[in-house]
Amino acid sequence: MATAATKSKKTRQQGRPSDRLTDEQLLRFYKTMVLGRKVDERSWVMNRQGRAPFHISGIGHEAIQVAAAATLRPGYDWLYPYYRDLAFVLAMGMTPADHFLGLLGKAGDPSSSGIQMPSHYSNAKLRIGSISSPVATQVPIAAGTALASKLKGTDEVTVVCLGEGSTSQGDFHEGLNWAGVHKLPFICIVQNNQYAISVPIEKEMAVKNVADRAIAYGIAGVVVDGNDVLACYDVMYEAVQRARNGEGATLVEAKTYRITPHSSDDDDRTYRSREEVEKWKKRDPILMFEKALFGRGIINDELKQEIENWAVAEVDAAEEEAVGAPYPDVSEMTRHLYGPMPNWEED
Amino acid sequence: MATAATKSKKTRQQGRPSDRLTDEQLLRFYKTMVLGRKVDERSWVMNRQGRAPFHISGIGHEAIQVAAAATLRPGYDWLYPYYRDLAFVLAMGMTPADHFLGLLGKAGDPSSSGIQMPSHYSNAKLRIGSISSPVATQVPIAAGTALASKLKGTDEVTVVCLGEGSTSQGDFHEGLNWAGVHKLPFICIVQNNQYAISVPIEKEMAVKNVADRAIAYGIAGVVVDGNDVLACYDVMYEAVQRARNGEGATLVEAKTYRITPHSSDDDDRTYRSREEVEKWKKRDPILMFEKALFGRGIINDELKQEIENWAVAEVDAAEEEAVGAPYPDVSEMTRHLYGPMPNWEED
Amino acid sequence: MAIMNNIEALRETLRQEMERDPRVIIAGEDVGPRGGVFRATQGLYQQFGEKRVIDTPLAELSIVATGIGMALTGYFKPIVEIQFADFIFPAFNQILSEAARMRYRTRGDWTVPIIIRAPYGGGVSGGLYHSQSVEAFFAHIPGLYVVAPTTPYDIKGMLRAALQLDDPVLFFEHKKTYRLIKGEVPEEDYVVPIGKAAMRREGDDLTVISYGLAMHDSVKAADIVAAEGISADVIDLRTLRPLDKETILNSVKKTGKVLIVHEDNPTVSVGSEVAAIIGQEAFEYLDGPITRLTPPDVPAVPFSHPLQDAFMLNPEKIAAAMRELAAY
Amino acid sequence: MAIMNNIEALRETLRQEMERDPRVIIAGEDVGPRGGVFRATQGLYQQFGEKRVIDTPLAELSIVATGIGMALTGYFKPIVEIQFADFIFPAFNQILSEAARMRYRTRGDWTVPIIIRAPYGGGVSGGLYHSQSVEAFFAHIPGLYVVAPTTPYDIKGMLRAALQLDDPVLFFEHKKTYRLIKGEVPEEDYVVPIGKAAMRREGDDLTVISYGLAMHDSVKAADIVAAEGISADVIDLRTLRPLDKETILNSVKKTGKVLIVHEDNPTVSVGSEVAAIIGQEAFEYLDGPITRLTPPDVPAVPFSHPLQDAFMLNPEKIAAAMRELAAY
Ligand SMILES: Cc1ncc(C[n+]2csc(CCOP(=O)(O)OP(=O)(O)O)c2C)c(N)n1
Ligand SMILES: Cc1ncc(C[n+]2csc(CCOP(=O)(O)OP(=O)(O)O)c2C)c(N)n1
Ligand SMILES: [Mg+2]
Ligand SMILES: [Mg+2]
Repeated sequence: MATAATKSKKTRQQGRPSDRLTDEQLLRFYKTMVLGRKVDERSWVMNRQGRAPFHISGIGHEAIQVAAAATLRPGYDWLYPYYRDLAFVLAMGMTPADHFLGLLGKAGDPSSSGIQMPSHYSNAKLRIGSISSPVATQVPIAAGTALASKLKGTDEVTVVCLGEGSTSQGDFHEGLNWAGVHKLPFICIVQNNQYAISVPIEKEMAVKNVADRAIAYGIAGVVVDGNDVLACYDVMYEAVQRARNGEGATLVEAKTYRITPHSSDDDDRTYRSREEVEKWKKRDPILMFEKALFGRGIINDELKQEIENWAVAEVDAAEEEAVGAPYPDVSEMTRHLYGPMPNWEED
Repeated sequence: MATAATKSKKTRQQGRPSDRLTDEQLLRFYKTMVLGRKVDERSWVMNRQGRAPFHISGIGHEAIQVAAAATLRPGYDWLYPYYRDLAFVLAMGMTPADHFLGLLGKAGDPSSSGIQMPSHYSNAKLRIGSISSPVATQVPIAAGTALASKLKGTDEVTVVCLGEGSTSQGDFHEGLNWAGVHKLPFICIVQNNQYAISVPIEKEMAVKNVADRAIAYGIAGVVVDGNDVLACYDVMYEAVQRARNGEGATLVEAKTYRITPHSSDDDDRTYRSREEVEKWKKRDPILMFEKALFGRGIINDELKQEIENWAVAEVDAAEEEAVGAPYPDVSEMTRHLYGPMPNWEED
Repeated sequence: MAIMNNIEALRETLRQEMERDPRVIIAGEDVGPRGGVFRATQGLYQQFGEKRVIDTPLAELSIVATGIGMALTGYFKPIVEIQFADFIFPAFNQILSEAARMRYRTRGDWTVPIIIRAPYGGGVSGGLYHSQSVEAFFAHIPGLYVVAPTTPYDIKGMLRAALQLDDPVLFFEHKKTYRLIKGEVPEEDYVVPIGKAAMRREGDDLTVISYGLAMHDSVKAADIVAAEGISADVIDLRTLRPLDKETILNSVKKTGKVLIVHEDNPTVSVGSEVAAIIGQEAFEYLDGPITRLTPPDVPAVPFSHPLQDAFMLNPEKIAAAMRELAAY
Repeated sequence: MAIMNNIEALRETLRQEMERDPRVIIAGEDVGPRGGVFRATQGLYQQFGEKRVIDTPLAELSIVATGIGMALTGYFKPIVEIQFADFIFPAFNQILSEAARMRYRTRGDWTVPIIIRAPYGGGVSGGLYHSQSVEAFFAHIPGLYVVAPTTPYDIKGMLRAALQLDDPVLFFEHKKTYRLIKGEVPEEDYVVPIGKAAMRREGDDLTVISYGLAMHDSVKAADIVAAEGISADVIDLRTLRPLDKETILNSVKKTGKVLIVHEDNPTVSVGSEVAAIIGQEAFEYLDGPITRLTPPDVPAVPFSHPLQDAFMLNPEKIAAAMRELAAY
């Protein structure tokens, strides 16, 4: 028995999907992660300067997000992201300017034209579902979308993200139950950063792995190092294959850490030690991936600098665009409540 | 490994808690089951005669209910029953008249004086929580009660019941999660009768055993033949011990079958075969227990008849009492909305 | 033209619309082989199969949420059934925070064309949790349509209208009227516009504004007092959000007196809103207090028969209130 | 007598009541070491320990439900915190179907003495889901008390009053007032009775009825128009269920004109109910339309600053409405 397990693991490792990624693909991952990070860092700066009232950060979460995006077909598969998925939505086709326009509540914000808080991404053309603030509501909605894809006979896959704390909500349970009952082309990615704001995971649940919850729904459950982009890619690749082939749903738990406070309104020093944060900074997914890329000779100091410069230039331009963009007209407030009424004849 | 498992099973079987039950105790189990059955059957008759507008039945569910009750301390431990728990509440101290008074909406109904539908049992003195109709709401409420017992430092145990279909509700998930996080003295009994009204279990969930859901909460999960009263006793005995000793919560799945239609408003011929029902009638928990008692020489035909006569006499008297009892006064409708206001001084 | 009761009109309209539009699908508890606990979907599973008539897990939150998720794709127009309106509350957050807000928060980029059907109302020995009127909660929510048709004609016409909208519609059906109310239903297609009230009786002395079962009782009450020389407009609101202010105000301006009648408890209700509109916009035309008649302000209908009878409105109670107001 | 802002008054009252009564316990998201996202419970975990200040899983349904289960035992008086009122809806079914109904359905055999605290309201760049006014939903529900104190004095007095009740209390705190509104808070014990409104200004020309942040703006508006010779009663409802009909009707009977002002969207709101009560019970005293002033009937406050500013009420908007009504 032990032998079989080892063997299958070995086979998997030898033939890891990430082994088939080209250098260009790997570089693209890296660039997207760096871009996400720079957009995120700039948002913090704008907040601290009093130019943006609120920011919620994805720093530290980039590996699972960028890896997952790479296994999907943007505009074909459906993504229900959550508020930390900046790098995810960038990888799916949204832009830094899209983010900054939202950050500043500008009319051009494609997610909601400034109606919603920042980082509440949405884009129908890209099939990126609209994020609302109440957590976990997106899980059963995503199950419904996956069911529609299946009933329609397509091979679309639906991916939904949330934090580990949010798995305590009934919505999570109900959504995953549907995914199991209907064997849906559905992947639920739990970005387990070990805290729900200040509440540590031991106060949220009594299981070691969130992925163990998959058993309750008869679906596959996988734990992955959420800071290891290639491991994330492998796990997501298999989950997508499973979904695409009609073999059912997967709960992917990406173990990671929120390197920043919960949001710009939070002060995390009240509930966790600086040592803990510093320890995790050493496992920063970008640093880890950089090391691997250096090791494989895919980047060097020069290229790294070039990429940084490129990212900063992108961010500068996007910020400038957003800052210069107009606010929505106040008449917008009462628009888009209902669609136009059909021109019914009186009866 | 296999050896260890077998051994422990054997040990358990040799020293089964139910082995220590006296003949009188076993007879009491039997009598309560028969009484519950007779009250239930009479309720059907009263409904079919047009004397009771609604009845929802526990027929077939008596074994787990009576066994569970026997492991609890009435009036000390807390019970949150559900609408099929007629035999359970009888075993905890409610009476056939209590049931019939509710069935007819009479003022003397201790559960709600005719405010609620029948079988929505409640009795604060007996620590039987009030049943409402929306399913599964009682699960997290029961977790709260168990938490109170624990925080207070008592060794009270809280038991909550629901059907397997109701485990699809978010309330179930959230309640069990609390039970896990706080290692509560809490037992959730799922009476799995394989249908939620007409919906078969395959359309409700993709797991073979509801008890598998325990894994998602870090609590114990046990499957038991819900029609075998002694097996139910053993499982409940252990779960109560675990709870009482501070070792945490248990999810008990009692596999059974609803021999009747869902309620007096249902017609189960539209969704399941008569053969299936007949098959399960052969596994009627009362028949099965009777056989065991005959086998052990604890009852004979004479005693059986005596018990039946006793039960029928009880039911006759209770029905008569309920039929003769007054309806609530219409002034009751606007009472008991709020408690009395303290006599505050004006500020 | 066939004579049908409300449940037949509902079922036949569902069938016709499913035949017409393959995007229409039904989901809910027991809607499949069982055909729904009120038989609203009887025969549809057999006709359209399990991919279009879906028996769901017992979980209203996800019945609505998966409906939202299906609607978002544009592939389907889900009609989801909440078995009793009393059980819609687990889904409240999904309806309010997701369905009702999607268009507004995405500026129309995403829309949620879903119909949520729910049998409501008392008089059926349903007790506290199988009798509630729940419309007030939803009528408060921008982004929702809330309708409550209670004639077979309106049920067909408003269900067809709802299917033509691109926004979520709460479709409340008074369960006591399912078999009680009968009427003619044309074979041909027609819609009853959402947002338009109906004048069920016309008169000059006062206006009765109602909906649901109480509207049918109000019509009977109007017949009773007509014999005594009191003539009344009886308005069937039919749509509870948005309210048909024009019909309401025109009638009140004509009669100068208004009696608002509904089964829901009075505090912060649809009746409160109707009263507030009239108090603000028809103030100068009023010849008497804006009067409301409802059951007492208690949670819902008690089970016990004497209490249920005392709770429910009826033509006599309404006629008495009409007489009093007319005499003011 | 100390000067405190609203959040300080709240926190100090929580502390005092926990010191007085060991049955009082607190549960909610981030209420522990973090002291709550608005710092309402700051220091309480450190003082009372993790058995009395409980950080919960992120799940409002069960935060309320476990609170109900604890209250039922009689061992504890739970004060549970919903982090933002916008997130109370997952718990809606538990509040409505369980907490609010328990006494009624068991004829007082079981009761649920629980306080559910929830910060609500806009003006804080919270966007659609961190700014909502949600009181209308709860004010409709028999069996609940709904309060919305917005002065430090009232917060202490009404929290103490709520703890003396044996029924569920929804305790809504306008988050924009947490640090904005300051006032004197006596050290000694007192209660502000639940069910009693407060007269914040007195005058003869019209009555302004309000609550929450809008009440503070109404007082300012009354000051503005006073300089122009318009004098007004300004009523702070404070308790939204049950409404203090006596104070409302007495004032309206005196002034003959009424302006109802609140931040919640207007349709089927607390303002509708106030208008309906006046239209029925003070009809003969009215000299002008029952006027309502609220933000537009949209889901909640948009995030973008110009929109938020346009959405929110302010003294100028209210003063303009007062002038218009006074001139009627
Ligand atoms: C229903 C609901 N309750 C509370 C909140 C407030 N809130 C926002 S994020 C958050 C913590 C989420 O934790 P987790 O799910 O672990 O995700 P993370 O932020 O750690 O990525 C809380 C409590 C909310 N948004 N929605
Ligand atoms: C929230 C809610 N939704 C729907 C119903 C209607 N209903 C009553 S019992 C029932 C089926 C329950 O099935 P299960 O949980 O398996 O219990 P069983 O009746 O089989 O014992 C349904 C759908 C309800 N009572 N509550
Ligand atoms: Mg987290
Ligand atoms: Mg069942």
